[in-house]
Amino acid sequence: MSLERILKRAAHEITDGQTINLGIGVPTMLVNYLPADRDVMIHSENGVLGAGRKASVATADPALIDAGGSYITTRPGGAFFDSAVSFAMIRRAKLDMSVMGAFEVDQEGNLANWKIPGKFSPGIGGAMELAQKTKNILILCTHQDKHGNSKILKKCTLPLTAEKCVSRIITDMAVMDVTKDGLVLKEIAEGLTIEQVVQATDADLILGEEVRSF
Amino acid sequence: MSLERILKRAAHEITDGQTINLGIGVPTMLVNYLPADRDVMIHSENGVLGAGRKASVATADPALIDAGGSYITTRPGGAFFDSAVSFAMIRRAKLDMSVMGAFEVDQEGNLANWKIPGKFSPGIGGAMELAQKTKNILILCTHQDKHGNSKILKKCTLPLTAEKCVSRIITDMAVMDVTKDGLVLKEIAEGLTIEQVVQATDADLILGEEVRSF
Amino acid sequence: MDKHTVIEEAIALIPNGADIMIGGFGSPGTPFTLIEELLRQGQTDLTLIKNDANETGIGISRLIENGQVKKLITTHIGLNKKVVDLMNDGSLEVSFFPQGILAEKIRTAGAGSFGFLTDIGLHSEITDKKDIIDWQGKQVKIEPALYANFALFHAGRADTFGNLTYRATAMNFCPLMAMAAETVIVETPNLVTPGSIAPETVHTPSAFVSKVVKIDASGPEYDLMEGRYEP
Amino acid sequence: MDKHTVIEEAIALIPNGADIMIGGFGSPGTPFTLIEELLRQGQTDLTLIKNDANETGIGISRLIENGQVKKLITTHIGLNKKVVDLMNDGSLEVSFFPQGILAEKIRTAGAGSFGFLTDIGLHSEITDKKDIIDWQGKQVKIEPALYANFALFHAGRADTFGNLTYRATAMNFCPLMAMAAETVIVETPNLVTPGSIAPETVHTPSAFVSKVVKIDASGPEYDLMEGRYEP
Repeated sequence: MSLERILKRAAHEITDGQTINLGIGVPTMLVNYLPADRDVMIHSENGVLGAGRKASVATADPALIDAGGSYITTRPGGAFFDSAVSFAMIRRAKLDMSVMGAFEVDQEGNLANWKIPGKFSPGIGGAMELAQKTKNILILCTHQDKHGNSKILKKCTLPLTAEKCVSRIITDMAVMDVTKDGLVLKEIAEGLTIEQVVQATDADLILGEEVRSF
Repeated sequence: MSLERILKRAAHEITDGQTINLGIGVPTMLVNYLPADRDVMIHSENGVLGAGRKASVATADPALIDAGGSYITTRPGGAFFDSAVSFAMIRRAKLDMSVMGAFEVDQEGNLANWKIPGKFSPGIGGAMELAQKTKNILILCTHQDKHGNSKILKKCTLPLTAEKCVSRIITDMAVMDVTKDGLVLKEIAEGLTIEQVVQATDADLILGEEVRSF
Repeated sequence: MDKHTVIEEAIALIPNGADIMIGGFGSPGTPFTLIEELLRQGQTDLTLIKNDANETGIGISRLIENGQVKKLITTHIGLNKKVVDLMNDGSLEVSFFPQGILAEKIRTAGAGSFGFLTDIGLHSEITDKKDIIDWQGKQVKIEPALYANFALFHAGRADTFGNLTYRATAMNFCPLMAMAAETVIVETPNLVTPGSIAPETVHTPSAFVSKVVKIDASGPEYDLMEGRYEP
Repeated sequence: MDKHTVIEEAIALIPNGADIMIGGFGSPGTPFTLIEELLRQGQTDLTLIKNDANETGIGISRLIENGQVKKLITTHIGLNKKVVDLMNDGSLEVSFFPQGILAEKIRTAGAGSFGFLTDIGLHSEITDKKDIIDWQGKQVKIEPALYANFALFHAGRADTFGNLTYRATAMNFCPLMAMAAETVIVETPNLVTPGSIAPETVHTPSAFVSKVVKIDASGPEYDLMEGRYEP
């Protein structure tokens, strides 16, 4: 439910003409929430521009996967390329937006999503380059972890993926923008009060001029 | 005449299965001296593996030239690639031999063929990388310049293309090998005596066990 | 120029202790048949360089599980719990790089250069301060080229000279590894005569390929994996 | 995502003083029609980056002869006596690099790196001692990446998104320049709809292309040049 709320809201961030990368996991699911006529170019770091929805058994090709290992379709006007070219595209900032998950994100826009020392360290993958080099980083995550601790922090505690890289955060409770003044609360989930969101958030939240519901 | 002698002799250096680069000018003409069934892969640094003879008006394609600007044909099993890949091939020593011209070459195998200060400096082209990185460098040049000065020197005087890179030199007068002991005279042109060749050469020539005619 | 050979001879070129680049991002591009032969011949103390560790029970995971691998240089092994466990219990040495940096290290070796200057992860824990230099008024990291003795990967099509094309996302690291390794062994289900591949469509030119092995590719590793498609 | 535009608007993006990479090794890949429009619009103080200077009277030689070019970064201009003369009399600044080094400098920019380490020409007159560092027990030269504001080149085929393929040796520097320049303007005689180019055969993916201009390519520059073929 909370996942669906995040994805539905996030779908509005994707506009016609954009080139975007969707991170493994929740961000990848965003494809299914986009209107069928949304004219976007989805980049997958294993070497695809123009990724589409997941393929069915009938349409799946064993040689065509996304970075998460799912069989995908492609749209007309797509291209395949090697991993060096794929990351050249990333480092040269040819992507308009990267959508990523987070373990922690803080009010300065620092992002931690690759390692939990002693517990989870499967490697870096493409996250570091995507986070450091994409113009806009959109974070999708639950507002709190399963123990009820805020993932939206004053200061990240885990090893960073990249410094000051995040533009916007969409959680099941709120939409927040990283600005030079700090983290601005833009929207709150329907049924919640601003106080409840502030309460559930470790970071200092600046209240936007108008805080709408989503 | 002297050119033809050089090219005819040089054609024997090319054996089946080799991958070779032929420098602009005289070396390129070597293609026409190879037996039709000589199974070689000719590299041209503008992005061809599998170059063949010059094309005729009927077969020429405006988009298919060699590094010297001539329209060429290609053999089955060739490939086109960009300039970075072309020079990756050179720097990774995937060529068995480069055939080049020379202004000067010396008994240590130093080569000068890109610049004559104050007189000729059209640029470096691919010569420096070919000379520095190819396993075997075969030099084709006239033994003396038009003023009768030896091009085969004790020590090069012009800016070097690469140091100690030359394996073998074929001139209109002689075939010489660069060895760790010095420059060894292997063959002399028919009609010449060893004395005549030595006389015409600035470099110290070591006489090979058997000096044959070619 | 004919590089077509039998699999036993091609893999027998690999000694114990070799550094081997293995193509493939996940399954596409992974040379499952060459790996099977390496498993059969049993070379040990190998250092493998691959984007990932495949998944438990397939691909290079089999070599790791079989104890033939001393070290893995990779970018992400999250889809292979078994290999994560072997790393955590210290029986497998694992070295991680950001994905594009691993690709670029290999490509830099392939270009015959020694290293490149980058700012990726410059101030993160992946950067050793000794690799940072002051250059043109800023700090940059020197990332060394990554060479290997061997590269093994899968090509959708190959001619007997070794001109290769890749299918869809099976390209990934393969063309880079072809340039970077000394000896390059390629498996393909479609071995064709020279001239069958249009020169403009060649992804890896023959000069970078040492041996081509024709394979069957009828095994389940080459087929769809369950649960990875829309039901 | 539609990058198809008219030539006047595409070239009008270029200001005086711009750095412009121009594709082409000799004629193939050279954007003769885009160059013609640049000549017509008359931008000045340009720095051009191209493998060569074309030949007297065609391609970038026309821009140089017309006084629009301040500096040329190149590798070999031996086929253009006029430009050699302009260099020798001091009216054109020319900077030379070895061919593969020029390609690699551009490609390094295209990969988002700052430079690379090489030994090409290390002890020759092309190397300034200040660019040499001691690294891992040896001397290497730091070769900086070469970026540019614009890249202009010719593609044999393009779709309206900017996916490109090149014909034969017209590829040369074009895919590298597409990656390295901020704004990439491509001319093509064959403009097709997205989906017409098989994704596995794309040489330059659309993400690297800014503008695509459809041209006629019926001029003599696009045809065979006399004396360059066997009689």
